[in-house]
Amino acid sequence: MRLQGFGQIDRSSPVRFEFDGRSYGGFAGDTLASALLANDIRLIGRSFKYHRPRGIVTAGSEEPNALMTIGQGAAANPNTRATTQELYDGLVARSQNAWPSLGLDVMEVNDLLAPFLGAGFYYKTFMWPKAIWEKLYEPVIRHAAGLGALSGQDDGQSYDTGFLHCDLLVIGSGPAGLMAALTGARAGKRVILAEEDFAFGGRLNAEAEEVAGQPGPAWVASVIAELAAAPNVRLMRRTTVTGAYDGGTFGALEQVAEHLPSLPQGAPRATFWRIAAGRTVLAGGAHERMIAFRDNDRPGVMQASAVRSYLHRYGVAPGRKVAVFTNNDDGWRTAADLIAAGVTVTAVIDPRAHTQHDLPCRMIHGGVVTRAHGRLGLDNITVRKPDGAEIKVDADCLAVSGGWNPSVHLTCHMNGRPDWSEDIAAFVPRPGAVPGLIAAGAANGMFSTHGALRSGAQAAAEALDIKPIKVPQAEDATFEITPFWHVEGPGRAFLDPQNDVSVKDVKAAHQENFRSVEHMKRYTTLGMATDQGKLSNVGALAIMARLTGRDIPEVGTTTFRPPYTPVPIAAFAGRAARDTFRPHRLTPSDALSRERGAEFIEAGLWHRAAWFPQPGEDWLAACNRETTMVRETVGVADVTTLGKIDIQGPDAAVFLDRVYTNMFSTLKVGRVRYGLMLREDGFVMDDGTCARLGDQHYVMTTTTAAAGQVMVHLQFCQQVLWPELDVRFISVTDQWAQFAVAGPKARDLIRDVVAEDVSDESFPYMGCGAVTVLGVPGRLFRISFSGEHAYEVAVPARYGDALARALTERAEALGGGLYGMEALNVLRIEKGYITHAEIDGRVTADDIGMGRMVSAKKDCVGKVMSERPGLHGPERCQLVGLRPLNPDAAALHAGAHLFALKAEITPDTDQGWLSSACYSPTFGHRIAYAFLKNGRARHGETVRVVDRTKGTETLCDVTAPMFYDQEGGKLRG
Amino acid sequence: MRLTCPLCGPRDVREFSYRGDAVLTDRPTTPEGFHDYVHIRENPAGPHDELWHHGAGCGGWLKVRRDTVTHEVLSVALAREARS
Amino acid sequence: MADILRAQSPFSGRLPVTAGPFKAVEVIPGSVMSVAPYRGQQAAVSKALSHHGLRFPDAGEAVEAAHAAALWTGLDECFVISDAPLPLNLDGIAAVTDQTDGWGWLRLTGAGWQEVMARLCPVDPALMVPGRALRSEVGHMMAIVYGVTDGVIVCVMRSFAGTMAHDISVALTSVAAQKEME
Amino acid sequence: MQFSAWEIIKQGLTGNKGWKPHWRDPEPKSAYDVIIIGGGGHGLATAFYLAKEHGITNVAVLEKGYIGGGNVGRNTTIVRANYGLPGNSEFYSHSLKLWEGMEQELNYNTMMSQRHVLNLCHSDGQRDAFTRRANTMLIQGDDAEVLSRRQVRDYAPFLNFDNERFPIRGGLLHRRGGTARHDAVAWGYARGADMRGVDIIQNCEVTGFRIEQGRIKGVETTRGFIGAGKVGMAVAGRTTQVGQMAGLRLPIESHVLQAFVTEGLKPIIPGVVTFGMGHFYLSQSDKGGLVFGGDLDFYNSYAARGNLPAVEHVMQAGMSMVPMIGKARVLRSWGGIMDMTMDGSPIIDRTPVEGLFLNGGWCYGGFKAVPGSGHVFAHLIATGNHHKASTKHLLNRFETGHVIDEETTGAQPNLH
Repeated sequence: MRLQGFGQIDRSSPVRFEFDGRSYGGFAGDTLASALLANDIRLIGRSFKYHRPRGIVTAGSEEPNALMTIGQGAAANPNTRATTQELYDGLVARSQNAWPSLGLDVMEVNDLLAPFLGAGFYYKTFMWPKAIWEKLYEPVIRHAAGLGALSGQDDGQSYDTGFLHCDLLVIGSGPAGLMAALTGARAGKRVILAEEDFAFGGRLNAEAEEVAGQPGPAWVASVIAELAAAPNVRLMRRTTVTGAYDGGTFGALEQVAEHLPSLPQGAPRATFWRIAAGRTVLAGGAHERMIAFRDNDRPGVMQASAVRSYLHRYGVAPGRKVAVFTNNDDGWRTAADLIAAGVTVTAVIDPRAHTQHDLPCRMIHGGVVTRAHGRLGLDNITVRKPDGAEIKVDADCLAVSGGWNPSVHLTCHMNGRPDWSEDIAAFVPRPGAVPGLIAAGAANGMFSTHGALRSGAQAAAEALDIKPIKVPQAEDATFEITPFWHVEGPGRAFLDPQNDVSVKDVKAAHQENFRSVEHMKRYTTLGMATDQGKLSNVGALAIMARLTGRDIPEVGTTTFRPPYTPVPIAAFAGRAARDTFRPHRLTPSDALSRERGAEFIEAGLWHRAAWFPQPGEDWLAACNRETTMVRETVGVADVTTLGKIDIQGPDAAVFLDRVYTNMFSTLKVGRVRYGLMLREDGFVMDDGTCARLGDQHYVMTTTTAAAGQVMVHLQFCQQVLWPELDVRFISVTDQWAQFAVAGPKARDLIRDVVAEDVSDESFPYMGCGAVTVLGVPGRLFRISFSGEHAYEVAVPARYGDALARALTERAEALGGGLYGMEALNVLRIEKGYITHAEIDGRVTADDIGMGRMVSAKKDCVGKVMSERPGLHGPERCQLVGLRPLNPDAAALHAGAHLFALKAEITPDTDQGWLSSACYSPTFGHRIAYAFLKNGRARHGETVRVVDRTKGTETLCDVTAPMFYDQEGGKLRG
Repeated sequence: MRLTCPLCGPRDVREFSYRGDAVLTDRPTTPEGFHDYVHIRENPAGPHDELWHHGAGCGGWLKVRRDTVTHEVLSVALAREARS
Repeated sequence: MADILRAQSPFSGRLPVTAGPFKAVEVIPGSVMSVAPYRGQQAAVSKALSHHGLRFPDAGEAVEAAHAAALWTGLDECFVISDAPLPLNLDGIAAVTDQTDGWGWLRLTGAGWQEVMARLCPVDPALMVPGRALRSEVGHMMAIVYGVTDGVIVCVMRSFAGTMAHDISVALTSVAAQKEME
Repeated sequence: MQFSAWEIIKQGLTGNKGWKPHWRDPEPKSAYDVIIIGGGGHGLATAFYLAKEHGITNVAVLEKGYIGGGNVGRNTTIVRANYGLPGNSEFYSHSLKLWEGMEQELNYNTMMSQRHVLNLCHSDGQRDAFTRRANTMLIQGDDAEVLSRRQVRDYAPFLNFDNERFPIRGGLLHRRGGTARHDAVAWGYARGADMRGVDIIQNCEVTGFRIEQGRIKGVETTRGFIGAGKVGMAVAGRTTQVGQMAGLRLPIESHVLQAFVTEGLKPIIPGVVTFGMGHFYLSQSDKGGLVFGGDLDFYNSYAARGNLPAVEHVMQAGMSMVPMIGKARVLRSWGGIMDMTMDGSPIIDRTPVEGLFLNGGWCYGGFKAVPGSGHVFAHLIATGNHHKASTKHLLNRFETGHVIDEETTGAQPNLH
């Protein structure tokens, strides 16, 4: 029911919204919850397990019941708290977990079966028959469980992430937070004030309090105005600080568009911030807790403080006849405020025998509420008076206050455990639990307004080592509470309403020896609902304490984990989603390749052209054509992606001798040598060529995949292992566009683009040098990864696209053209070159037949460990070639396993596997590389290639791992 | 977590990559020590000397002393300078 | 040799992008040389660079002269950028490598550009001021960032230019849209 | 007490007054035949199989906190046997077979759900590696299917097939893989062991070993000395510290691995999907929460919590491969302490101390190993010989070079 003269809603801006298909009215400044209550809607959802009817309990982010799906279609947003969802015109909300309707939910039958569905019942049944679990029991359970539903579609919406830096982060903008922010701001510090609500002010918006002689909201406005004018302050409303991490880092979710009917073009739905804060003041307030009694989950039973929030902030009375059940002064305040607003208070029930309070309504001191009545909404309550007599009291809303729990959650994120405070019967943050963070105000157990103002100013002053500012006048009453947790009696008294955990369940956990807090939590699921136990944990601890005869702090508390309130997966991810997950590295020939219709493959972050199909060609036809083209004429391939590291310095040669297995100090200037690198554990890390451009100048080539790893490794060797060596290196991968030109006509093509003489005398196989490429200074390397006469020609990357086109054009004129990674792979398999398919990180130099490349004359990284017995010997698999006995055999694929001819197929008889395989157009049959046990000694043997994934077996001859031009004449010719 | 790079100043941990125990700076000079060097780790629950690489920053290898229980960073130095 | 190879800049066809007050445009330096002094040669390198009004920068520093600048780019390393190639005369005292084609450079300007950078880079934009050069990541890319009077210059390796242009465009559009909402 | 539907009905009709503790809380005796240090999944399973398979019931499980409080209670509950290398492949195969009979063996519903595990691949090289692995699995009699892109699309249409960055090119489907209710595994083994006479002693921390002439005599604890002829360590996460007390120097680093669960949602993810390139894996619990995780935080840690870069990486990978989960809200994140070995595979072996046995180094593969690990470790402790399903997880393999390196990254624990 809406009340005139109350609230901060904008009555001049009415809005329409829909709930479960019906249209209602509200105002700008409403939450969905306040608007529903204003329309007298109390039943808003069903519980998780028993499907009990539920209503709104809170006015904040700790809400356990009022979870709804907002919006429709792909953008539907399940499990949204109505208590924090701002109302906007056209908002569409649907209740969850009820079928066919909220009022009539067939799954409510579970509630009748409750005696059989207590804590942990599912561990004790559904075990027979065995096969039925996946088919019947589990699908039924899964269907019944869950809250809202994802749309199942990509909503296409984007989220931002960002970084912020400040001297002081203030979390919460109630009286403590505002004073903390003001303290920092006036001292000229960089301050961030983060408020989860859409309005600054915290409880000052929800109480009839005055500060400095003004109404609370007016004082808030004046402080916010001052802060907004300060250039060193960032005000962030709709921003929840979700997690505390190491080094003063906090995660924070800023809602950008959740309160808008649609997402403005280009704007994110929300921004997830990582805040690096010098110091932090936690002023996140406190959560009011409930008292457990029979059927205390009926719609209409609410936090007493929430009732005041709806009254003062939204001008809504959640009921027409309100009763109050309280063990502390806070409930009395609710009663007084309601009476002042003209709302009928039917009774205040306080288990304490005496209080100072005297209100013009029925007051039952020493009484308790024993039961709530009314299935779909509260009708009345049963009250037991001190004399034991039970009476019924009319109430369509029961405001409950069991005391307050300071919002300690963030202080637990770094494993801190809170301390128990007897004064307020609650946990308070342990100082220092999060380094650099000080709790203030209600978050630190300071419940009076003046106390909060004071402690906020003090906390900021202490944090920043400055003087506190003057604190304005405000209410400063002492908080009084007598702990009271649970009204004993029959029936179910709920502790965790969302997960349907009652006092009975905690007792069952105790009975079955789940007495450790963690066991109790896991067995009953208490505190594991979407509010992470904000409402339920302390009450359950109190009950376990009584059952085990211990104090609450002895029983302990469960750990609160980030995030403080749930955060969408998409928000954490930000823009690094879908195909912008990681950067795309493009080669100099990317545009040309796309023009030529290339298919691409991933290599590290690079996109490399895989093949260039001509009309009518599939990948294999294209690959065969490109391979044959290189073998017969000339092909051009972009090899820019290979890592290129420029190495200079007086000790460059010594350095390379230590990182490669073989010698580089003996390499002549103008020559290139193949090199092998080991990890320190003796296995092969990478291979590639290294060219000596000058006495103290080399250019190392790495594989595309290992470029980053090798660079970091070199830096490690130089800075950590041998800082005495005077050598410098830098990546020049992106500086040079580099193309392989391979095939019998390669020299013809190179002659056409390179100014210098490229005869065998000037540019022999494995020669290199500076050249002029079509008028541009470039580099030429006579190296081959195909077995053909070949070059790699490099120019500064700005000319890469042009050179790619120039080379392609000339190659085509010679009958050749572009070739991609597929053909490149076939060419190298035919010729016997390896890639990371072979040197996969588990392979030794000996395995690939390069044992002799580990120089005996010197030490190098990995040399000692490569001599371990497990890295040698006939038990190891060694690289061999495989040639099918039947040249038409189609079933020869990488990943197949090897067996001896007559052997049974078992893990024990497994002899190895295929690392690479392809159809060789040059030979007209498939060929493969394999790692075969003791393989070098088995050339000529016939083995079985078994591929169970395809159900094939192929007989192959074992050969040397080189099929093409074993003498190497083509390379040199 | 944040590390104060001696060259770049305080930076978010995302800029760094982690290698492991700083024993890796003491590469043995004889074969006998290599198994320990490559494999055996003290792995303390408490202060730990370790190597980080500022890959997205200056490229420096850092020797960091950090508590493995609290994640508190106790000191940071360039590995080549902290070496001997 | 009839052909003259046509040069293409890293961001060609990808920049500029604008939204609201923000603008990201490509900057094409005439020459970028990485200079890495050998052991104990930093002073000698500074001396050699002084002919161009430069010196080897301290960590995090950008030393600027009329037509050139020395940007600190990492451990023992700086980039000397200039309108045209400079005779550096560093033989024997520093490793010098041409990086002119290795990187793409963009300039981000517009009031509140710090908000754009805040969405891309973990370093405090307050440190991105003239005279400072820093290494960090922008998006998921290694970058060099340095402050100029009206904004900031961001530099990434050439092959990342497409992603960089995309990321800066998304970020400045987002911030502009949010300014619009205020 | 036998658990059954009938018992639930009987108890329900009589006020649920008759339920008994699932395990006792006995005082420790002065000596046992065997002491197992660590009341996690592995320790409890070891005790269970010692009693059940070997008739050794004079056994104590010593737990410094509450049982099941370590990694068995904080993992992402995935069960699979899709390993590629000898040593691991037969071990996990053995373990999966035990999973398949666990509920009946324990009379405890651990909700083992063989809802499939699908690994996605994004390159030819990855597909080849999957094929090799699938053949290993098939040859040892397990199930594996290598799927094409089209088959993956038919199987899991909710994945992002428009991703240009890491396009889905196929997958490895392991239908017998799935998930289980992690806590129940610890509790089920505890109850099973307890019923067979094993003493489960909580809040009893081992503070030292008593070793005489190279032979184990017992352990010092916070509740006094307890004698034993044989002691088995199953304290993954703290193996270094406990091992140190016996003079062991180990090839292990401790790292933090984070995991995440969302608010409850109606069923939408049928099985387990992994996106190896992004180190992301995803399933949905019976309660409806999406359960997922990714890679290590990468630094040594005993904090059992991590930092944002690892969190964001996981979410980014998820949003890359399954963007329809974007609006699911992360409810809770947590971390576990992983014993990361130098080759990424576990250690189940004797130690230089006679009578002291080591079970550790589980990296992040510990949960699926629970029954297998308990079974082979019990065999080793009881008989002194390695079970045939675990002959290669030797402590000295780093020295000899017989490492089992599934991830191919070498002696750098955080890369496994």
